[in-house]
Formats: sequence, C-alpha cells, structure tokens
Amino acid sequence: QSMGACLITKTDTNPFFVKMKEGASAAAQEAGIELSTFAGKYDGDVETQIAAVESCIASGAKGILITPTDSRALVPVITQARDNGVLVIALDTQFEPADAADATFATDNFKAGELIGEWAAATLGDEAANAKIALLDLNASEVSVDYQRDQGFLTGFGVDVKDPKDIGDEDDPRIVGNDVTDGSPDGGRTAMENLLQVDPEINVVYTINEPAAAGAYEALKAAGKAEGVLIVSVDGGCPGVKDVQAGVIGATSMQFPLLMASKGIEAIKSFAETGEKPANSEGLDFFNTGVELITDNPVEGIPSKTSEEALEMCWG
Amino acid sequence: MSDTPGAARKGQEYEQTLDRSDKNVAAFQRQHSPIEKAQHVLHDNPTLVPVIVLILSLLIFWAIAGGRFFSAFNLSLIMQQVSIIGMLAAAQSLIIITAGIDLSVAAIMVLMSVIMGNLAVFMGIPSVIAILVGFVGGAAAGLFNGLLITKVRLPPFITTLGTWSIYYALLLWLSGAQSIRGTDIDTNAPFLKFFGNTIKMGGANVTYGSLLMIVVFLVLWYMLNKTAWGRHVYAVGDDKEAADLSGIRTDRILISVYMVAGFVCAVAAWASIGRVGSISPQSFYEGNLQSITAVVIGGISLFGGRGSIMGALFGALIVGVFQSGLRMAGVDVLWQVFAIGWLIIIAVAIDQWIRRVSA
Amino acid sequence: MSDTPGAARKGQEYEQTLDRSDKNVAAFQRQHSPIEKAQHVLHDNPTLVPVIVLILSLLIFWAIAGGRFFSAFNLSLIMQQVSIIGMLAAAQSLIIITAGIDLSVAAIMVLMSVIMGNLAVFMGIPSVIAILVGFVGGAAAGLFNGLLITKVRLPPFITTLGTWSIYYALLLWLSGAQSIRGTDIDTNAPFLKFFGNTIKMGGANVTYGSLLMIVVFLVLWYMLNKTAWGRHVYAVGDDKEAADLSGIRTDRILISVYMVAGFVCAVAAWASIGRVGSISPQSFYEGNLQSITAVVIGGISLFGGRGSIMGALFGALIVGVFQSGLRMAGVDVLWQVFAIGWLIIIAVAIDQWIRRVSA
Amino acid sequence: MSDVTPVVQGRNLVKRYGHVTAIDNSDFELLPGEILAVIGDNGAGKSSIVKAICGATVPDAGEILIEGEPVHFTSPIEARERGIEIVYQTLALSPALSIADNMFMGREIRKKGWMGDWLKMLDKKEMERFAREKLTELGLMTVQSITQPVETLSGGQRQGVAVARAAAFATKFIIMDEPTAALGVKESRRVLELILDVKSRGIPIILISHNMPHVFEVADRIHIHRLGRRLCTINPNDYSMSDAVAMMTGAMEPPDDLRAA
Amino acid sequence: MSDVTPVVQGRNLVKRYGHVTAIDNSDFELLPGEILAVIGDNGAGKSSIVKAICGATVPDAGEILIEGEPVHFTSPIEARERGIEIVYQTLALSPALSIADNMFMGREIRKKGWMGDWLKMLDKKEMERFAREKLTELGLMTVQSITQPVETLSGGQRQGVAVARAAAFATKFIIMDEPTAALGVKESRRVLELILDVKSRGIPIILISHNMPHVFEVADRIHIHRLGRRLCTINPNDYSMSDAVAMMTGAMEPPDDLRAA
Ligand SMILES: Nc1ncnc2c1ncn2[C@@H]1O[C@H](COP(=O)(O)OP(=O)(O)OP(=O)(O)O)[C@@H](O)[C@H]1O
Ligand SMILES: Nc1ncnc2c1ncn2[C@@H]1O[C@H](COP(=O)(O)OP(=O)(O)OP(=O)(O)O)[C@@H](O)[C@H]1O
Ligand SMILES: OC[C@H]1O[C@](O)(CO)[C@@H](O)[C@@H]1O
Ligand SMILES: [Mg+2]
Ligand SMILES: [Mg+2]
Repeated sequence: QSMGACLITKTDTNPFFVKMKEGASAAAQEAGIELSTFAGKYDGDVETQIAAVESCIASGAKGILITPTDSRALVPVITQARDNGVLVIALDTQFEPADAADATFATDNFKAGELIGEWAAATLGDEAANAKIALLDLNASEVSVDYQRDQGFLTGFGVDVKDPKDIGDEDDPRIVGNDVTDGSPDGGRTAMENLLQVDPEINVVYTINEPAAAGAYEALKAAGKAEGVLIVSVDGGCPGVKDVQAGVIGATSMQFPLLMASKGIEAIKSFAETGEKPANSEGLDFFNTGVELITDNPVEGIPSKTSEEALEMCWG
Repeated sequence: MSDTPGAARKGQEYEQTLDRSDKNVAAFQRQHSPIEKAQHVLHDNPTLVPVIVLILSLLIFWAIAGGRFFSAFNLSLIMQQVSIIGMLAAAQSLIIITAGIDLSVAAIMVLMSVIMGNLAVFMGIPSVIAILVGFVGGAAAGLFNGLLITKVRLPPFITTLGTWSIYYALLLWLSGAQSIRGTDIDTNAPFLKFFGNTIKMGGANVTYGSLLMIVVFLVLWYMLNKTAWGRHVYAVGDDKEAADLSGIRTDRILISVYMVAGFVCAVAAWASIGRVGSISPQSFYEGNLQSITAVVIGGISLFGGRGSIMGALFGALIVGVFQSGLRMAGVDVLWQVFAIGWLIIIAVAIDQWIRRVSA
Repeated sequence: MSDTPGAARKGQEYEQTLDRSDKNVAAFQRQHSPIEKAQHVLHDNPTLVPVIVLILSLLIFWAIAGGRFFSAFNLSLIMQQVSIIGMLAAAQSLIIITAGIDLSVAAIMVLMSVIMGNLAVFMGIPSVIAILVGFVGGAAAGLFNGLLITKVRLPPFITTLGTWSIYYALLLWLSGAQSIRGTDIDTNAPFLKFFGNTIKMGGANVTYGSLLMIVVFLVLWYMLNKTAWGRHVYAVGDDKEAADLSGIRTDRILISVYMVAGFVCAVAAWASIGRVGSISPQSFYEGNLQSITAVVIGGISLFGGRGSIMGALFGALIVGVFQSGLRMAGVDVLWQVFAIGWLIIIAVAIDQWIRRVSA
Repeated sequence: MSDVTPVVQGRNLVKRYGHVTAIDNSDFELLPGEILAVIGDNGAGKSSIVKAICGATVPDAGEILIEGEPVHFTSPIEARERGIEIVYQTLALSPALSIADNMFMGREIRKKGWMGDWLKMLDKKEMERFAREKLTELGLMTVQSITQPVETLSGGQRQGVAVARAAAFATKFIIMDEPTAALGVKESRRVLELILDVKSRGIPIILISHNMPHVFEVADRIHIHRLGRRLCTINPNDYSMSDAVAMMTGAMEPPDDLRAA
Repeated sequence: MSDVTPVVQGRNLVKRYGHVTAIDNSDFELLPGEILAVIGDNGAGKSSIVKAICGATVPDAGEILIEGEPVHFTSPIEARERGIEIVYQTLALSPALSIADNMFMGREIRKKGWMGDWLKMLDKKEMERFAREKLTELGLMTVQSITQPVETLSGGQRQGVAVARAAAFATKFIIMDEPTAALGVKESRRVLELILDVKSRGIPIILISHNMPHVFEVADRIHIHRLGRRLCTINPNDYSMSDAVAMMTGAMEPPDDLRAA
C-alpha cells in the first residue's frame, strides 16, 4: 500500500490555496505519496475541515497538511489525529497554541504586516504623523492571520496596538476605521467605499490580502483617488505582483505557498520513513517559510525586491 | 308543481315572487378613526409602505450620522452599493410573485461573470460576444430551474437548493478558483467593465450600473403591469390551478419567468464586473439571501400573486441605507447584522398589519 | 307537492324512490404493471424511499471506495459526522411538518453553545447549570420565533430570516468572535464535552453524540405519532384553517413546536461541543440549509402535514454517506458540492413520482 | 318571545370586516329541541352570525347567552367544550389525516394506565372502534377503512365524516352551514335524515340552507336573515315557501308581529 | 342516435386516477342548440367527463370529436381556442386580480398601433369597458368597480363573473359544473335565466347539477351518469324527476331503448 497524505485548505476559492494544492500535488507525486485534498466551502467552514481530518484518519493517512480555518476550533480534532499516529502540519495559519500541531510552515504573518507597515511609514516620511489609515480586515471571527497581519502592520507603522490579538482596540486618531472584506474583491470594494465615507482623506490602506486590495483600488479609482493613496497588502501572487508593477498596490509582502506545500510533503515523507518530525525556526514557534517585501519604490533600511524580480518568484 | 313528465318548465312555484325582490345591494357606512384611514390608504397603495420606510430611515440616519450621510455623494454611493443585489432582487421578485423562490440567483450571476471573463479575458473572444454568451447562459440556467419545477414538479425551494450547489460547483471549476484581475480586464476586455463608468452630477457619482438597475426595474415593472404576460405571471402566483383552468399555459409562464430571471442575473453579472472591478468566484456568496431580504422588506408576499416589483427596489435601498447609516454612525458590523434582522421583522410586520384590513 | 304552508313535510316527491336505490359503491379492478405495483408499495410506505436510497448509496460507495469505506470504523464515523446536522434536521422536520421553515436553527444552536461555554468555562458556573441555561435559552429563542409567527403573523421564512441575523449577531457579540479552546473546556468544564465520549465496539467508534441523535429522533417520532400533540402538529401543517375550526389551538401548537425545536437545537448545542471539541462562533454557518437538505432528501413535504420525521434521519445519513464516500474516492470538494446538488434533485424527484399515484 | 330559556341567544350582535358590516345589530335564538333553519341571500351574513355563536369569530359588539348565561367565546374550542358542534361550509377536515384522526381531532382518547397518563399514548384502537361505530350508525360505512386519509374520500363521504363528527360529540346543539350544497340527491337525503335523527335525540340544530324544500321539510322555525340582520322568524306551517323567499329577497315586508326587534 | 352531427361527442372515454376509475368507457354527446343536463351521484364521474371534453384532463383512452372531427386537447386553452368555455365547480378565478383581468385572462386585448404591436401594451380601458358591458347585460353590475379584486366579491358575485366570462366568449358551447351549488334562491334564478339566454343565442350548454327542479326546468335532454359511465339519456318531457332520480341512484333500470351502448 502506498503512503497516503492529506491536504486540507480553507477554501477552494482563493488562488493562494489553489496554488498550494498544485504545489503539494506535484511534490507528492515526486515523493511517491498519494495525496488527497480537501477544502472548506467558505472561510470559516469548521465542520468540513473536521470531517476531512476524520476521513484522513479513517483512510490511514500518514500525515495531514492543514490551513486551519479557525485556529482554536480545530485543535481537538487534530489532537485526535496525532493520537492516532498521524503527523499534523499546519500551513499558512498557526494553531493556538502553535504546538497543537507537530509543526507549522507559515509566513511570519506578523512580520509580513510589519514590513508593509514600516514601508508605508517610511514612504510617507514626516507625513506619517498625519496619516489617515483604513484597515481592511478578513471577517468578524478574527482568526490568527487576520489579527497578526493587522497588528503587525500597525506596529510597523508605529501605532500602539494595545492587545496584539485584538483588532480594533486601538485609539490612535490616525486610524479612520476597520471594515471586513471576506478576503474578496467585492468585499474589498464595499469596505473601502464605506471607510472613504467616514473620511475621504484616507491615504493609507492596509488590506488582508491581494484580492481585497484589488477591490479597494476599484473603490479609490471610482472616487477619483487612484493616485496618492498607498495600498499595501500581503500575498505576492502573480496577479498581485503585477498590480505592484501597475502601481495599484504600493507594496506587498510575498508569501511562499509552494514552499509551505513542498516542505510539508517532505516532512511527511521523512516522518514516514524515519519517524523524525520537523523543527521550528530559531526563536519562533513555527517554521518560517519566509516573507519578501515587494515594491517598486524601495525605502532605505527595509530590504525589498522589485516587481520585476518578484515576477520570477511569484505564485498563481 | 307536481312531479309528472314535462311539467317542470317554469321554475319552482316559490320563486315566482322574485321579480319583485329588492334590487339594491347592502351598503353600510360607518366612521373610521384616523389610524384606520391611514391603514386603508396604505392598503390601497401597498408600495407606499417601503417608500415611507425608506424616507424615514433616510431621515433618521440624517439625524444620527449628519450631513455627510445625506450628501449627494453618499446617496449615489448607496445606489452603487445596492445595484447588484438590487438586480438580483428584481430577478427574485419575478419568481416570488409566482409563489416560488430562487436560491440560485447569485450563483447564476457569479457563474456568468466567470464565463464572460474566461471568454473575453483569457480566450480573446470579443467582449460583446462573451457577454452575449453569458446572457444565453443565464437564460439557460433559468430554463433548467424552470424545467425541473414544471416538468419534474419539484418545489422551487428544493430545485434551486439543488441547482445552487450545481452552479456553484461549476463556477468553482470554470474559474479554477482564480480571480480575474481588474488590470487584465482593463487591457483585454475593458467593455466588460462598462457599467463601472460614472456620471458625475453635482457631488453625486452615479455609475452606469446604478442606472442599469433602475432600468431593469422599470422594464420588469412594465412587463408585469402593462402586458398580458405580466397578468399571467400574477395569476400563476395567485392561484396556479385557477390560472391553469382559465386557460393560461402556466408551465410556459413559469419557465419564461425563470428564464427572464436567469437573464436578469446575467445582466447583473455584467454589471458586477464593472462594480467589483474584477471577477472573483468568492463574491456574492450571500447574494441569494440578500436578494430575498430586499424582496420581503419591499412588501412582496412570499405566497405569490401580490406586491409590486418596485417594492424590491425600495427594499434593497432600505437595506443599503441602513448599512451605510449604521457604518457612518460607527456601529460595529455585528450590530449591523442585528439591525438588519430587526428591519426584516419590523418591515414585514407593518406590511402584515396593513394587509389585515380588507379593501 | 304544492307550495302551501305546512305542506312540505315528507321530502320532495321525486325522492320517494331513494329507498330502493343501489347501496353498493363503485368498485373497479384492473391490472397493474410491476412498476406501478412498486410505486404503490412505496406510496403506502413513503419512508421506504430514503431507506432504499441510503442502502443503494452505501452499496455504490462500497463498490467505488472499497472496504475502507464500508468498515465499521468509517460507518460509525459517518454517524458521528452527521449527528449534529441530524439533530438540527430533527428540529427542522418538526417545523416543516407544520408547513413552516426555520432558517435560524443553526444560529440558535451555536448561540446556545457559546452561552454554555461562556458560563461554564469563563464564569465558572457548574456545567450542569450552564447546560440547563442553554436549554432554556434554546426554548426561549424558539418561543420568540413562535410568537412572531403566531401573534405578529409573519411567515416563518421571513421570521427566521430575521431572527437568524439577530441570533447570529448575538453569538458573535457574546463570543467576542473568538473560539473557546478545547483545552480550556477540558480543564474548566469537561462535562460540556460529555457527548464526545465514545463506545468502542469492534472497529466501530460510536460517540454518545451519535446515540443522542438517534434518541432525539425516536422521542420526537413517538411524540408525533403516538400522542395527541403529534396529531395536532400534523393537522396544523396539513390545513391550518381546518385545524383551527375543528378546535385545535393552532397558535399554541405552533408555539410549542418552535419551542421544542429550539430546545432540540440547544441539545444539539451541547452535543456539538463534544463533537467539535471546542466552541467556535463561526461553525455550522451553513447548518440551516444543510438541515433543510436532510429533511427534503428524507421525503418530508415542504408544504407540511406529510412525511415521517424518521425520513430526516435517513436524509442526513444519505448526505453523510455521499460526502464520506466521495471524499474517500478522492473527489474534490467542488464535485462533492455538485453531487449533493444532484442528490437533492434526484431524491425529491423520485419522491414526487411516487406521490403522484393516488392511494 | 317565549318563556323557555333559549339554548343559545344572541343580542345586538355586530361584526365588521373593514368596510363591510357582516352582522348589523342582529338578534338570534335557538329554542330547546328545535330545528331552526336560517335562510337569506348570499352575503346576508348567515355564516357570520353562526360563526360568532360558536366562537369562530369574535363579534365586535353584542352579547351571547348560552342557556341564559352570558358567554364570551374566543375560539371554537371553548364552544366545543360546552357541547356545541359546527359543520362548516368548508368542512374543516385535515385531508392527510385519517377518518378516525379527524373525528377525534382535539379530543383524542388516551390509553388507560401509565402509558396514557405518563407517556400520553393515544388509544388508537378505541378511537377507530368508536369512529367505525358512529359511521355505521349513520349508514356511512361505505368507506374502505377508517384509517384511510380523508383526501381519498368523495365529497359526499367527507361531508358524512364532518356531520358524523358533530353528531357524535354534540351535547348542547349543532350548527350546520349548508351541509348539502355539494351533495347529490341521495347523499342530501341521508344528511336530512341524520338531522332529524339528531333532533330526535333531543339536540337542537341550526341549519343554514339555500334549499327551500329541505328547509321547509325539516325546520321547526325559520330565521330569515337579510342585509346583516334578522328580518323575522316564521313558522313553516304558517307560511309558504313563496312567502319566505319573498321576505328574504325583499319582495315582501314581513308581517309586523314577526318583525325582529 | 340522430342524423345531426353532435357539437361534441365522446366515445369510449376512460380516465383512471390510481386505483380509481373516474370514467369507465363512457360515451357522451351534445347536440346543436340544446341544453344537456348531466346528473348523477357524487363521485359518479360527471366532472371528470366534462374535464376530459374541455381539455382540462387528458383521457387515458377513447376519442373526442368536435363537430365530427377528432380532437386531442391537451390543455383547456386548445378547447378555448375553438370557442369552448367552461365554468368550473371551483370557478377558476384569480382572487387578487381584478374582475376585468379575470374576464380577459388569457385573451387580453392589446392597444392598437405600435404600442400594442411592439410594446405589447394592454388596452386596459377597452377591456374594462367590455367587462362592464357584459356584466351589466347579465344584470350583475352590483359590483362597485370593475377593477376591484375578485376576492372582495361575495360568492354569488364571483359565480356571476365566471358565468359572464364564459357567456361572453363562447362560440361553440359552454360547460357549467354545478354553477348554482353555492348560490341563494335569487342568485340561482339569475344563472338559470342566463343559461336560457345563452341558449337563445344558439350556443348549446352542458349543465351539471344536483338540483332536479333546475335540471327539469331548463334541460332539453338529460344525460344520466352512474358509476363512471353514461347509463342513458332521457327526455325530461317523457320522464318524471322520480324516474330520473331512481335511475341515477340505481333504484330503477333504464328503459332498454335508452340504455347507453
Ligand atoms: N373573513 C372575512 N373578511 C372580509 N369579509 C368577510 C369575511 N367573512 C365574511 N365577509 C363578508 O361579510 C358578508 C357576510 O358574509 P357571510 O359569509 O356571513 O354571508 P352568508 O350569508 O353566509 O352568504 P352565503 O350564502 O354566500 O354563504 C359578506 O359580504 C362577506 O363578503
Ligand atoms: N384529481 C383526482 N385524483 C384522484 N381521484 C380523482 C381526481 N379527480 C376525481 N377523482 C375521483 O374520480 C371519481 C369521479 O370524480 P368526479 O369529480 O368526476 O365526480 P362527480 O360526478 O363530479 O362528483 P360530484 O357530484 O361530487 O362533483 C371520484 O371517485 C373522485 O374521487
Ligand atoms: O483569507 C485569508 C487567507 O488569504 C491569504 O492571504 C491568501 O490570499 C492566506 O494567507 C490567508 O490565510
Ligand atoms: Mg355562508
Ligand atoms: Mg363534480
């Protein structure tokens, strides 16, 4: 019987996860692993992910790669998987606590946010003190990626975030407001419009991911503010990098879903063969798959790559 | 009269006095309280209810959120924001008037926008043709719903619960779960974004999409109220069996209604590309329930046969005004959800209260 | 007979022959084809249909996905997986039998699990009391639905569309949009996870939650079929006006049905904590539609008054078997969604075909 | 009117539906042991007045006395609890339920002992036995099975079930609203016999009908309703059908001494 | 049977509903200019047979000829297009729509010119005028407004609208299924007058009724239906009501020469 593994992503509607799936499938084929893939129907679909983990246990898989759609709610079921001798690796999103999984391969999401925050502050220079910031977050459930990026961005920008796990408890007057996007373009557009209504002078826009950024840009364009507003985002998908090139997005933090996937498959393979579990990065409670700031307007002191370079590395 | 053959030719004896019977019909007069009078006026013009609710909510949020809320700019923005759900609500109204319900409208719309995008952006087919293919596709999806409902005789709720899954799976498959980028559309098929163009008037920023929504409503209103087809649609929703017996081809009417609704969804698909600026399989996941919400707040009866399609337009606008107003007043998203829940209940309760008077 | 006072005491003359009239009723015999015979058998035992579909789908997936699928372990896993939606479907069935629909069942359930969790885990209140508070809360949420439906006379669809938003907003608020961790529950209130315990028998892993689901169905089946209350529930769903006139307090029955349904949702809430192992405000967002799906696949008529609640159990199991089988066969989620869409359509189409025979 | 206390009496009843006044200050009495026919044009308010009497609608004004005692029914159940039964124009049967279920709707019999007391279990056997007995008594046992759903019955059979239900449980009086309207000659005859049979058991009946020969055949008194109120009551032995029709249609003034208050 | 070609003729018609055979090899004819009454017990199959004739149900076997020519109606519209109108037991009106809308349901008049041709705009004025005219002709103009919804009318008025609709548009024949069942004495009389009026315009009528006096008053011939088939047809001048009732209920055998094939 060949070695089985599972990949469980949040949804099938986000290019990021689709890419991850492609990467994992390719790596699995190479490694001689039979990979089954699963996904929730929407971001936050806890039950489908639980059922998927259970099916993986039932089918005798050696390892599970999962991007938990709720970092806490899925802990019990993956604990059960581990008790059954299955290696569980979190991708992209950490569990809470992170050591609920055997390992995590993820972007340092706080760092990803911090980078774009620092970049935005540096780009504005002295004007950063008078910035008007819009924060376009994921959804009402505040999962870990959501607050890590949001709070990382604010930290990088120089805002006091108070509780770093709570979105929206800040009282810095430069923050115009938060709104949710569901990580989709139509959500991004409506959220941007709403915040513009609260203050038309917004000049810095943080977005949870690039689909949301694309929607936000449409709203700014429609309001005649295509120029002069900094949009920053996270992902580094090829469409997003092209948006950087086109000046739609000022800077984005690139993630490496293919790396997460291939690392994950590798880990399962070596676990199955040697029983060895992967180790975390130094000083972190996860394995950092790296993050790169992509911008065509680099600033002093923050290493970054240009969109042209980034097009070589991007995914999707 | 005695019971012998051929003796019964002049009616019963006891009926002979009928010629002298009173020819008047009963007429009763009585005083009405002002509330009852208002109730009657509204009863005779039921579309007034959502209009009044709309005006009231505008005034309330003006008071709460101030001039920024009541600006031409913001009002035109609300129009923009409701335009897509508004068009879905128009399609939904048609179906609800026939006593049906369509849980698949949003899936049809997103599916068609993906098809238009794939054809025009990736396959290089001229936008106009891509759009036409989308229109045909929308009508075909409606036709499929209609056939299941009329020929297989499945209840509309069940049919569209099923086809919603089917259309949703198809759109995931066709899109490969990828969004089509706004800039790619701009370069390869800018015409897909046509309805994103705006007309600036004073402070207002009216998109073509907002105007399209109004046109869609006016056209459907005309069809429903000024043509024989429209009378038949109402008759089918009112009492299908009676409509059948009085010589309406009810199956044909129902199929045509689902096709028109599917077509309207495809029109909304085109407009949504202009609105969102890109094409994403994850958009409008809640569009079905949102369109139903607009319809019921607009006072169209879920039992069919009653209500004006214009109500759905006002219903969609009321929801838009609430969302915008609450946001401006700095209310959390979660309390917006809460408020919409109460809005549905209160709006329909008022409507019920008014309908309780007989004409 | 002539029309003079007091002369009409013996009936019409032409009726005098009635004594001799034929006392037999028409009886017709004819041959039936085997298909028609099968149709009749199924017509007389409509719950057989979902049972047969269930058995067929088990066999099909056995053939496709092999022994791993048909193992005791996997079958007991399917039971576990459907247990929560199954209980929601039980609550939903009750309501659908009264010709209603409840879009708020899942929201009530999650809200009650959040309340139980907040009380027991964060506020240190004994689990038993927290659970009882949840039960009372579930019944109260049902009562609120029931009052809107009977006293304000809102259609159930609209009522629960509204209260769904309200309950959903409340649960987001109470949970602070955060899940309660499994480990916190284990330390502070392990009893909340009671229904997550399993009995191992052979390879099977039967959770208490799966057994609870079956108990819930049996109890409701008993109530519906063996008590006067149950007869009244069916009568209300069948023809509310007739039930009213024949002396049923229909409003009271409806309110009791919504309360029982709310209570069952709260029971499911407790079980869901055991099932999920944690309490997540974003779980079961689609539970409403999923419970309706189970009910309709189980052959309960959306028009009310017809169908056995056991059908919903089989409906839920059929969906579970499909999902598990497709997953094991390595089919993508999107094609799973696609398959469930067709399953709904085909299952209900078969049901319609069978109902088309008159008894 | 007479010195016996009426079984049921309505005084100055009023019921409005929006613009329409369905009952316009009308009086009403039913005397012990009698068959009272109520006749009147379509829309005269006949159904409205009997509905007010049995609690199916609540009158806007006026009072109702049962055996001299004022009552305020707010639902048909309250009337039923006092032994008042009504056969509606629309029958009020649940199509998907069985004949037995329908007959016992709202007054089901529970099993004896703990099964009934604690588990509230119905005694289906007993209910079916009783239902079969009643239908047989009324010569209506042409139905195949007492457990068949009412929707599988013909219109005449359904009417039979509704009438049998009322006859089986009434102790005070029975109201029948056009019970023969949809029935054939033979079936109508059976219902009339049934009415006389019920009367012979001492239970008074209110019969609404447009069929003058039927009315004149069975009624002891005739209440003529016109434009929402009682015009007069007549004795069928004193007046001809022509007179009754003339009065009810407004072609003839009622004799002064019979005029309603 | 006679040498004139029947307006409509049914031969060996069969219609089954599951276990029930509603029409059992029955024949049927309507002759030019006549009023044909159809009588029979409840459930005998009267409604079923006229529904088969007008396309509301499709018979399982047998043939239907209109003026000697075989037809296969699959919907009431096809019958209607040939000038056949039917007033159903259930009336078949749309309660929320206006009187005028109901009268023209399925045969609306469009505006003249491009508005009608291109925009398919209805000519509401004209339809209302016509509807008012027809109702007035039939003495039914007691309704307040031709645009009021049918649900605001009394039962008798609704019946009037249904009958007026049929009378206004029929060119071949009209079927009326128990048109007076729910009507009062006065209202019934008006419908009977209307039937005679239609007949005098040369349009034959099929009248189903349980009211023997009505049947014997207006019918030229009486079709007696029993147990799903035509038992015989009789001439009301040759037979008494007692005979008809006896035959229809099985108390008397029909004379051999009249027995249906
Ligand atoms: N629920 C109701 N809503 C509005 N109007 C009503 C209602 N019930 C009765 N009416 C009106 O009240 C009046 C009296 O109606 P009712 O049914 O009592 O007449 P009726 O004498 O029984 O007539 P019929 O012989 O046709 O049965 C009619 O004009 C009718 O339209
Ligand atoms: N749609 C149907 N489905 C099942 N059975 C039907 C249907 N229509 C009629 N029947 C049955 O066919 C038989 C004939 O019914 P039909 O309505 O033709 O009788 P009828 O002579 O018109 O009776 P009535 O005088 O009561 O109107 C009855 O037994 C009836 O139950
Ligand atoms: O929806 C949130 C998700 O979106 C992504 O940014 C990809 O676009 C993921 O990293 C994250 O988990
Ligand atoms: Mg009446
Ligand atoms: Mg009939």
